[in-house]
Amino acid sequence: MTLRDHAIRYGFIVLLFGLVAYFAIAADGFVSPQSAVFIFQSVAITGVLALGVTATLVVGGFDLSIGSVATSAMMAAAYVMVVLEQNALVAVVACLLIGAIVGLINGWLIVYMRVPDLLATLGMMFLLVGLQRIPTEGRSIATGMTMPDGSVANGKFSDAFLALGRHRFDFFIPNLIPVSVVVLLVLAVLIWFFLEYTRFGRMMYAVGSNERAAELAGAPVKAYKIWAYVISGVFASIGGILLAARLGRGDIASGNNLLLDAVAAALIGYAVLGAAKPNAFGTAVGALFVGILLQGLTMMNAPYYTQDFVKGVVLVVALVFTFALSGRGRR
Amino acid sequence: MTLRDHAIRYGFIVLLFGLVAYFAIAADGFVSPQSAVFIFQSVAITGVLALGVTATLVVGGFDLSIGSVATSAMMAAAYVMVVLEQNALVAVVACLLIGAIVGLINGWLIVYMRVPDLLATLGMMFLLVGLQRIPTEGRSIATGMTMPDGSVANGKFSDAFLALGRHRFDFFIPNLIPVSVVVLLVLAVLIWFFLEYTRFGRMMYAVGSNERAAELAGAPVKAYKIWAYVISGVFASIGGILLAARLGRGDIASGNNLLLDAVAAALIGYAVLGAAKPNAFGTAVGALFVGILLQGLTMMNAPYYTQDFVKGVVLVVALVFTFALSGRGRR
Amino acid sequence: MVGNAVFRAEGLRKSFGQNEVLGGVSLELHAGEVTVLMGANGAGKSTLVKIISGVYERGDGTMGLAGHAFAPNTPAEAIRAGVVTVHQNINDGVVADLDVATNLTLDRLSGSGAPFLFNPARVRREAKAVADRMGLAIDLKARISDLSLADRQMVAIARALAHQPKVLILDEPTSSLSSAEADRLFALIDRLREQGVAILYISHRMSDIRRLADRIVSMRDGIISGVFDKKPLDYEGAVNAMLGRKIQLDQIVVRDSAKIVLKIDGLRIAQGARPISLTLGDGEVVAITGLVGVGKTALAETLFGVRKPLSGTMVLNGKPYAPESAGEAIAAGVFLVAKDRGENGIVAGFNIQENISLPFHKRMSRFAVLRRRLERITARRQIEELGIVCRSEKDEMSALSGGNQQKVMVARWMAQNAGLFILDEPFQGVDISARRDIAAKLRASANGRATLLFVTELDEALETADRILVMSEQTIVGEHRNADVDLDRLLAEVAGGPLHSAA
Amino acid sequence: ADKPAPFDKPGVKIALVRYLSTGDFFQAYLSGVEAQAKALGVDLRVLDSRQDAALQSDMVDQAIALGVQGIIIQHGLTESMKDAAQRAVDAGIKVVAFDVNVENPKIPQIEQSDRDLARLALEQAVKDNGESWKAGYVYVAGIAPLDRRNETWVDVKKKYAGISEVAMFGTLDNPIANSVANQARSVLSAHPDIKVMFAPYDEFAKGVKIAVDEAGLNKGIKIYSADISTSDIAAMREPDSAWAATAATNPAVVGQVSVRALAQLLAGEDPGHNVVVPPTLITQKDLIDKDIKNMEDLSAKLPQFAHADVAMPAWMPNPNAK
Ligand SMILES: Nc1ncnc2c1ncn2[C@@H]1O[C@H](COP(=O)(O)OP(=O)(O)OP(=O)(O)O)[C@@H](O)[C@H]1O
Ligand SMILES: Nc1ncnc2c1ncn2[C@@H]1O[C@H](COP(=O)(O)OP(=O)(O)OP(=O)(O)O)[C@@H](O)[C@H]1O
Ligand SMILES: [Mg+2]
Ligand SMILES: [Mg+2]
Repeated sequence: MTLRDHAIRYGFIVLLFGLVAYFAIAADGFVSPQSAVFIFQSVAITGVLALGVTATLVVGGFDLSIGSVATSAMMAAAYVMVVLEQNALVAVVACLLIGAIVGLINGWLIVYMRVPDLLATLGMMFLLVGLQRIPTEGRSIATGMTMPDGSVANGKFSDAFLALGRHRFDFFIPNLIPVSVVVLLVLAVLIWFFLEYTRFGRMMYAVGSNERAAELAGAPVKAYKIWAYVISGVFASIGGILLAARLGRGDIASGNNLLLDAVAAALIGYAVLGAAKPNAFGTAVGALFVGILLQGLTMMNAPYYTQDFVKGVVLVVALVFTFALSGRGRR
Repeated sequence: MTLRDHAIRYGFIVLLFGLVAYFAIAADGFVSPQSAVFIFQSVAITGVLALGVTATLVVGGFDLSIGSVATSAMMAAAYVMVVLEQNALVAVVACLLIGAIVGLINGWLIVYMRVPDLLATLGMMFLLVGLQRIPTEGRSIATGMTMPDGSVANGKFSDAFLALGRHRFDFFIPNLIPVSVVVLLVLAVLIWFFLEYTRFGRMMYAVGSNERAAELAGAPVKAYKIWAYVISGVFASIGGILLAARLGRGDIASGNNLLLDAVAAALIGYAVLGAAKPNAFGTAVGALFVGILLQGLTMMNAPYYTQDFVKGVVLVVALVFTFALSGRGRR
Repeated sequence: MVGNAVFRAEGLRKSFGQNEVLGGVSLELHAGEVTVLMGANGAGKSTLVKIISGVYERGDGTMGLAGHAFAPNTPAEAIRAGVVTVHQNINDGVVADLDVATNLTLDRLSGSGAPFLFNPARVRREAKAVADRMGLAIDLKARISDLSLADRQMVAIARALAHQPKVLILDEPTSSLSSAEADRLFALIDRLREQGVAILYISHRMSDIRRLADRIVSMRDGIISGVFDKKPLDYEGAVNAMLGRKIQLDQIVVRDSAKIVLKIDGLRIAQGARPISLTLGDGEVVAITGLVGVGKTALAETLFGVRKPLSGTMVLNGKPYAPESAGEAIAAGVFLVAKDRGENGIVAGFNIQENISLPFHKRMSRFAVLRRRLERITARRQIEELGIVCRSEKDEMSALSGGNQQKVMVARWMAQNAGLFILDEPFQGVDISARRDIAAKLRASANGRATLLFVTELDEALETADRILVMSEQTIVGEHRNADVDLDRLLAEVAGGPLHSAA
Repeated sequence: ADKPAPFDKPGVKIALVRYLSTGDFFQAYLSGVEAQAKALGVDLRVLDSRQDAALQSDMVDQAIALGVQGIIIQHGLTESMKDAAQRAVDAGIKVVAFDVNVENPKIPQIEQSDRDLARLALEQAVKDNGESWKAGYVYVAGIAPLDRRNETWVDVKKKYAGISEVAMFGTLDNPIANSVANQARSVLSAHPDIKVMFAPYDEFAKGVKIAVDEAGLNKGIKIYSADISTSDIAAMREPDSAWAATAATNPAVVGQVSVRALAQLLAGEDPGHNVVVPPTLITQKDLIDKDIKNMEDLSAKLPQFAHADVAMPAWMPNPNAK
């Protein structure tokens, strides 16, 4: 490998470590187990969404509906527990079902109805943003809320459900690692293994690169594509569950930035290890990268708008570095 | 042409007229010249943005930065007039320059640095959202505002500039047609003519369909792609000018909703006249369609979330109709 | 022979819209036999193949495999039933973003019996076995997108042959292979034939057909127009049946040229290659032949300005010529029909007319506004001129047969007069009569320009050119006037280079 | 020098943990916090969760880890902040909360009383227009301060049978004023008989005003709202402006009060459980008569707006004192 190859492969990782080193020196309290956990926790929900959208990127698609799936799942969880007064299990199952169904519908629209992916999932996004607010007429869902018909909803978030957002596992230090971080790590490993080391994952890459060739080689291309959207939907709904568990209510104003942040993480993933294609490991690193950046800037008292600015600049610079050097796409 | 062909070609237009007919009956005051003009006015800004993004779609790209370019232009216009106390012309020129420069940078990143389009423009979006807030440290810009250094900005929006948002031309009825509608119509006709009838437009479609073939046919492919992003940036900045003129201040906003609505309009355009590809006429109709839908629903007192829902449902249904019937991609 | 038909089709029909492409085709394939399917461009061969392999739905008719009804709904079903196909379009056969090993085992990844886990080491092992059978020497870790067309073709073929198919269908498998690679393929086909596989082989190359055919089926306009299975096979009869007329074999009259159009001096196109010097004359048709990968495309692209020479000068019509881009080359009157039409030529979103006018927008517009009437007239003229089979100039390119798509590419560049006309593998997938037609057109219109042809098939050079140059190791190693050619010397020059350079 | 411990020595660290930050209100609030912190000589850290409620509760833990002595929680959700606030209290940190009820007796609640804001604006509307009119109402459910302002609107409608709400609309699509203007235009063409627009959030009011101007109805309609900013003042002062009155607290003052309440806690004093910053009614007439052009003028000419004598013990430095 030449120097350039090394730069492409490890440039991003070096940048990441450089960032950590810089913040470690410049920002008090940046280096500590708690701070590390905090970074993971701050990106857990977007990270889970980003991993899901990676699956659709792999088959050459895109899913703009993930943010709204997550918020719909959050509202559904709250509705099931607070209004319908059901337990945590029912709430979780309801959320996962929503994710799977939305994914199926997205996949069906794209595969069988041949609606372009951006379009189908954009429509789905608008639809869900509206739909999730209809049962409560736009109100947030919390114990004791007044329903549109004037009755009062008396159910509450079950403790088991809230534990998903609040329980912390001991890990050397007591009460260190929150459930959401464990969920993120497990899902990241799962989807990474699935995409890289199972034949289904490989086939999904084949579908994404050349659908027709994959089909002629005997792959059930349609099924693969639909599966990708189902994965994306289910992951988004898991993100929604975590969100609901952390908030303890169905809040209509939360989750606005999930889509863009998740997409950013997945796209940054292209640059990791010079992959230049969607990949789960990259996505996870991408999410982490954004988390570290924002945490470091916060600790340095940078105002919110400079955080956006720096995020944009670093993203652009990192990617120019990777793509310009790698020369993918040039012949 | 078979019945099916007709359905594909005119289905969307029929849907549009059906919608108009329905609202004409169901909503008081929907049918009037003023109401028609108003619908145009309400979609003027997103429409202009959508026309710009259509240019990038034609060359096979995408521009996620348009929303933030528009709000940056709005902030810049306000800054130039209120803080720097310049006149309307300077403000307009500054905005157009910003649009052109952002477009150039986007194009350069995508063409020469080979950063994937979604990624480059997403980074640019974050960057601009932050950047536009730095000069005023996150404050909106209005006459009399206190600057970060404690001084008071005493410039004001010039009347000429405000006229861009407020002046109305006579058209049969006095004071009927606002400047923004004229701008929308002129730009729509311009870009439509450019894409459909000039050799540059035709070559842009060729670049979008097979870049290599276009290159071997002698086209300066890189220049075409960069131009597309410049068009998109400049159109977005025109949208920002109209926005500033309408609001009369520089408002802190991310422009995310502008982005989504513009993209929706451009994508709906695929379905118009069965084009199944980006096209300026379709984009304009798509923007109008969303405007009519929202105007009608608001007049019928539908809350905002049902509007999102209906927008999503209609979008999905219309597109399923077009794409499923057209059989593109099936053999 | 009727008794042991492994595959049988009865009355197959297929229409695209109003256009009936197959009008009741009946076909039998026998175990241990190579059936060659011949037919002019657009006769419906590929369509038939796609029905058999489950890509298209059939309009009417029945099929049977080994005595059972056979009606695959998807390619996967056909493969599972034992009908394996290599399709005409090479890029439909390989996945460009994946490596060679994965491509060689792609079908196993989606098979039902395949292990759940993807073990790169095992996949590479399996891929090596597949490659070895075929005698394929490609780096298994290379990405397909870094391979030449020929190597991609070989990967797709190797994968298909690795199955133990009952029926193997090869749709123009040699269209971008060199003769050495083709020979390897033929040896394998022989082996499969011995193992009792029924093979359907489609080609426009008579040399392939002579080498392989046990039986020839001719097709014309969507129906079977002749079946030839009596030894010795009646090749001429088969060709006549497919064309519906006799083909005339005019011997070409070699011309010499007095006026120099292009003069190349000391041009080096690759590191370590010897410089190239040559001249091309007005009215002359020159063919450059050589093995795959010897630098023919590189030279063509250098002349056309999309690739920079390492050194050397060119003079075009007395003026120094050093194009920086294709645009400059075109402006100077140098046109190139690039090879691999799917990747380098066809704009899929455009119809025939728009594809033809593509390089000449500037000349076909007034104040930047395209003159559509002129476009249409030009397209109609070219369709007429080259005998492109289509409904109208508004047809989508995807609705044309492969050979007709190729003709559109040639028609595009013949729409205007060139000073130097370069054609890189222009006969790829073009049927025998169309090939003669195109060659004749090229020769007939040759005055006023220099014509330079890059072909791997020696026959094509012999049929078309006044002069034949041989290329090896990125340089010109021999020159022959196309009258009483010393074939032995020529072949020796062709083989002079390495037998097969990587990629 | 005569400040009580711990403010007699430099080095007191406090944190502001924010939920919302984008917009003039929040920027002005922050500047108030900063000004008061500076006057007190304390070290302020700003943790900004950018409307991510989960992140905000983590940020409280982060502030604890940073070793601050006091925390101001600015906005957020009760459900996500309650536990976090309790953890801070358990860690011996003094906490005050602004505009989010953390349901904790140890934590003073700073409020700008949304109900009072709405009440002041609506009382003015009744005074100007009588007890019987058709109203358009701008509201988006699910946003806590708007929900509280809505309660007052519901009460007022009950109290005055003559007030009828013919249209309710609203959206938070940004730029909000632009989107609301589009909706308001539609509403005005469907209900040309509307006399009063109640838009209890200045972005809403701004949008309604644009629509009213565009429809040329500015002489027949009056807009009542809540909140104020420099550009709102300009909009209200325009000739024939439909924007009649707004009720507002000065966000900078609220920010100052938040810090002062926290400082009192740290000094061992009790600011009381509910620290309410009283709103001020600002009418178009006031602005024109007193020639008020921006927020500075407003502070100068309406002293109750410039400074609230809330949480103001004698030792407390006044950041407004020049
Ligand atoms: N998707 C399609 N839609 C419409 N017409 C089609 C389509 N595919 C093929 N055709 C038409 O069917 C006819 C037969 O095409 P086919 O590809 O089977 O020819 P072929 O015999 O394989 O020719 P070649 O030797 O050039 O490959 C052609 O006239 C072509 O125009
Ligand atoms: N994408 C590529 N990456 C690396 N090497 C390449 C690539 N394309 C071509 N080459 C190398 O460049 C040399 C010239 O290739 P070129 O395609 O010009 O050969 P050719 O003689 O034109 O072959 P053909 O007969 O297929 O047209 C070959 O040695 C080949 O290995
Ligand atoms: Mg064919
Ligand atoms: Mg080659």
